[in-house]
Amino acid sequence: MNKIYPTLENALDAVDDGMSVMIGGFGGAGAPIETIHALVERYKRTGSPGRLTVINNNAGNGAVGIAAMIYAGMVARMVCSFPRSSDPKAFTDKYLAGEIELELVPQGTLAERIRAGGAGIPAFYTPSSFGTQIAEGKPVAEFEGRPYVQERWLKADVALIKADLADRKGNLTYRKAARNFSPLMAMAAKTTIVQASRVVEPGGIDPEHVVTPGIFVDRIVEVANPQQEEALLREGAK
Amino acid sequence: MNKIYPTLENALDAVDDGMSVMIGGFGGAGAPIETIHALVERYKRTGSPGRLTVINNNAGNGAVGIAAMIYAGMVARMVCSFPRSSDPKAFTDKYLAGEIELELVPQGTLAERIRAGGAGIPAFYTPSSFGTQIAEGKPVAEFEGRPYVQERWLKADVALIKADLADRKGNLTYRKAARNFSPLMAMAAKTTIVQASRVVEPGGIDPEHVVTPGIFVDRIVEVANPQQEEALLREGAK
Amino acid sequence: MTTKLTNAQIAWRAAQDLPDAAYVNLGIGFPEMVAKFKPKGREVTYHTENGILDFGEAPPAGEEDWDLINAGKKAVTLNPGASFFHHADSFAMVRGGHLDVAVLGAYQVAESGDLANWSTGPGSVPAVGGAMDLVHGAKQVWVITDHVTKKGEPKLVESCTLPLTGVGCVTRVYTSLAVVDVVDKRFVVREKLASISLDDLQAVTGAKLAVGDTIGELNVPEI
Amino acid sequence: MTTKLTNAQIAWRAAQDLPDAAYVNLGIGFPEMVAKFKPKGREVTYHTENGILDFGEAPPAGEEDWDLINAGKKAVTLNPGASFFHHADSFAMVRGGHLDVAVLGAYQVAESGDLANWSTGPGSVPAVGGAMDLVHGAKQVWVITDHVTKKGEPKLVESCTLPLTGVGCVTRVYTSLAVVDVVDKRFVVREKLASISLDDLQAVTGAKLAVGDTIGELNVPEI
Repeated sequence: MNKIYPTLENALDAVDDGMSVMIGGFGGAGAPIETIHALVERYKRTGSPGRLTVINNNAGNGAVGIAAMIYAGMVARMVCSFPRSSDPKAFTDKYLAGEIELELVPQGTLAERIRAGGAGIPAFYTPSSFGTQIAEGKPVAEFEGRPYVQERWLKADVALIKADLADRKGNLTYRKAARNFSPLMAMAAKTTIVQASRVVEPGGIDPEHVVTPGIFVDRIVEVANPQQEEALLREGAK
Repeated sequence: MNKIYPTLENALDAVDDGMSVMIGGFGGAGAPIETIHALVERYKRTGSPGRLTVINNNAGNGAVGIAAMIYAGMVARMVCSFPRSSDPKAFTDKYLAGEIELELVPQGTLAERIRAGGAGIPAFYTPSSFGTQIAEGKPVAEFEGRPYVQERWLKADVALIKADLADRKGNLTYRKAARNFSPLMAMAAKTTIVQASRVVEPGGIDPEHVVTPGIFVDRIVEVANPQQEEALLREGAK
Repeated sequence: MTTKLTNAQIAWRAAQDLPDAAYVNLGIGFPEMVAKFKPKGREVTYHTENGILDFGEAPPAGEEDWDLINAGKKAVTLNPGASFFHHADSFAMVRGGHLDVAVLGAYQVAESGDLANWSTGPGSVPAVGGAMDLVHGAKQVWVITDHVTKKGEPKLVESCTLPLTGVGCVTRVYTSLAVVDVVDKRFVVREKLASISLDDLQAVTGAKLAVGDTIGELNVPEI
Repeated sequence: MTTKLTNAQIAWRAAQDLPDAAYVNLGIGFPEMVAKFKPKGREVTYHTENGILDFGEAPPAGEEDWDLINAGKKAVTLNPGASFFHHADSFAMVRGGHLDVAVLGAYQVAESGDLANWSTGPGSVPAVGGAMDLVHGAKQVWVITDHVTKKGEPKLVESCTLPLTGVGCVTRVYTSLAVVDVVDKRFVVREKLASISLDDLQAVTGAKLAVGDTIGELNVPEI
C-alpha cells in the first residue's frame, strides 16, 4: 500500500467538473495552498475542474488560495460559516452579482455535519440555529423539553488537506491549530488528497500521536516548506 | 486550577447512591482497577454508593473490577454491548436471577451515544440495529432511501477513567488501546474522575498529543504502577 | 462623573465576574478585550472554536506563527497545559455545556434573552461563524455592548427586529450604562451608573426594566 | 475427495478473496483465523473496533501487553504505521463505509442477506458487541460458516428464525461446502465442492439456490 503520489497534478486528477470539494483550513492555518494553486493552474490551462462546490469555514481572503479559485471562476457554490475576511473581495463581488451561491452553516454545525458524513450518521439534532433563519425548513424536535433542529450529514467527492507528517499508509499529523476541519474532512470525502510537509516511514509517527488514521486518506504528495496563506497575504501576494 | 486530589477516597466522594457511572476500559485495557476497588471498599464499609447504573462495554470478568462491584451488590443496572467474558459469573448469575437489569446497546451505538452526550447532540440516526430487536420502540426514518434508527444521547453523573499521563489542568493521554471509551466518557459525565499513572507539569504533554483536553476532566489522582485487570485475572485474583 | 462607560470599561466590568477556574470563550472583536482585564489571581482558561484550549496573549509583532491563531484569525501564544483538537471536538466543548461563560457582542438583546448579533438584514454578505453554537451550551452567555446604537436606538428591546442568533440564550448584559440580567423573560437591573437615574435608563431601553432587591452602583476605574 | 471443508479451509478460501490494500475487520473467534491465510504479497490492514488500525499477529506467550488487545480481548502486536483512536472514531470507520470487508460468523443467513449471529433466543445472556455496526458500513460483508448446524439443519435459509443482527447486509457466504453470493435477495452459487452435486447442496440448504453463468470448483489445500 503506497498512497504517495509524485506530483500534485497526478494526485489531483481525481478532481472533476461539478464536484464537491472540502478544503481544510481555518483562515490561513491549514489551507493547502500549493494544492489549491495546482488546481487553479489546471483550470486556467484546461478549463477543468469547474462548477465546483467548495466547503470551507471561510470563503477566501485576498487573491490566493480559495480566493484564487473564485477569481478564476471555478467555484459555483460555497458552503461555509463565515464568508468574511480581511479582504473578502473575491467572494463578495461574485456573491452580490449573483454569480456564486452561498450555503451558510453555523460553524459547529458545519463541523458536526462533516463528521456525521464521515461517521455514517445521516442526521442529528443540534440546539444551534433553533428559531433563526438558518433553521427555516428544517425538521425540529423536542428532547427533554428543549427544541432542536435536525441537520443532515455533509459529504464530498474530494477533500484537499494540508498535513504536517504523513506516511505511505496515510497516517497524518497536523501542525498546531492547522488541524481544525481537516481530520473531519478526511473522513467525509470519497477521495482525500493530502499535501504533507514531510513524508516519514510507517512507524515514524507514534501510533498514539496519529491524528488522522490512514484509512481516511487516499493520496499524499510531499510539499516541503509549504506556503502559509496568512503569511502570503501579509507579503501582499496576488 | 488544580484538579489533583490526594487520594481516590477524596476524589470519589462525588459518587452517590443511585448515580449513573461510566467506567472506561474495554476488557482489561483501560479499566481503572484501583478506582473501582476504592469504591467497592467504601460500599463494603458504608453501604454507599449503591443502586448504581454502570455503563461499560462489558459487564465484568472474574472477581475484580466491575465484577467486584457486582458481587458486592452495588450495581442495579448495566448498560453495555457485550456482557460476556472469559468468566462472566458475577453478572450472569445476578442477571438470570433477575437481580440486575441489562440495557444491551450495540458497541458503535454505545460509543456514539456517549459522544453525543458529551457533544450536546440529543439524538442521531444510525443504520445499526435497524430491523432487529434492539430497535424495537425506537423511531425510524429514511434518508436517501435507506432506513435508520434514532438513538439518544447517553450521559452520566460520574465517569471513572484510567489515563497514562495527566497534568493538574486535566489534560490526559492514554496507553495504547487502553484509550477506547475513556475520552468519550470524560466528555459525557458531570464529574470525570481520573486515575493517572503519572502526573506531569502543565506543558509536560505536547499540546498536539493531548487526547482528552482538561476541560473534560474534574478530578485526578495519581496511581503509579496501576494494576491491569487482565493481568490480575491471569494471576487468579479474587 | 462617568456618564457612559468606554468599551474598555465595559470589558473591564464583565471581566470582574469571570469565575476562578472558568472555561471561557470570548467572541471575535470587542469581547476579546475582556481577557485584558481578568482580575489577578483568577485562573481562566480560554477556548477558541478553531481548536485551542488555554491560549495566551498575542506574540510580539514579527513573532507570529500563523498556524497558531484564534477564531478572529489573530496570532496567539500557548500557556503551559494548552491543547489542540479538531473542530468537531471544539464544538463538542461548546454545545456539550463544557464552557462556563461565552461573551458576545450584540446588535439587539430581547427581554426573553433572544440575541441578534450576526446579520443586519438583506444587502450584505451574511456570516454567522460560531455564534449560533456559542449561545447554546455555555452555562452563562454574556453580552457586552453599548446601551444604545450609534443612532441612539435601544439595543435592549422587547423583541429583536434583526435576524436572531439564538432564542432565550442571553443570561446577562453588560452595557455602557448598566449591568442587566435576563430572568424569567424580564430585564432585571443589577447595577447602573450613579450618574443616571432609573427613569433615564428606562428611557433609553426598549423594554421594561425590572429591579431586584437592590441596584448596585456600576463602578469602573478610569482605563 | 474432500466432502466438507474444515474451519481452517473455509477461512483459507475467504482469505483468497481479500483484495490488496484492503481495510478489513475480522469478527471475534472463527473469523480471526482468516488473517492466517492471507495470500502473500497482498497488504491487508486490519481494524479492530476497540481502537487499533494495522495490528499484527499475537505476541509470543509471556510477552503480552494487555493494553494492546483486539476486540476478542486477545493480545496483538502493532505493524509499523499502526494507529490508536477512541471508540467513536473506530465506529466512524465502520459505520462511515471506510472498511472494505467485514468477516463474521453466523447462526443463520437468509437469501435476503439478513444475518442472525448474536442471540440464540431467550434463556441466555444476550451480547451483541460490534456486530450490528459491522454489518452496516463495510463495503462487503462476508460470512464464514459451516453449511449446516451441528444438528444438520440448514444455516442458509429463506428467512431467519433467530433474532436478526442486520437486515439485507450479507454480500457473500463461505461455507464448508460452497461459496454463495447474495444477489437481489437470492443465493447464487459461485463455487461448490466437486464431491457434492448441486441437488445435494440444495438439499442441505434452506432456500432456493440460483446458479450464475458457471459454478466454479471449490478447491482448497489440505491445511
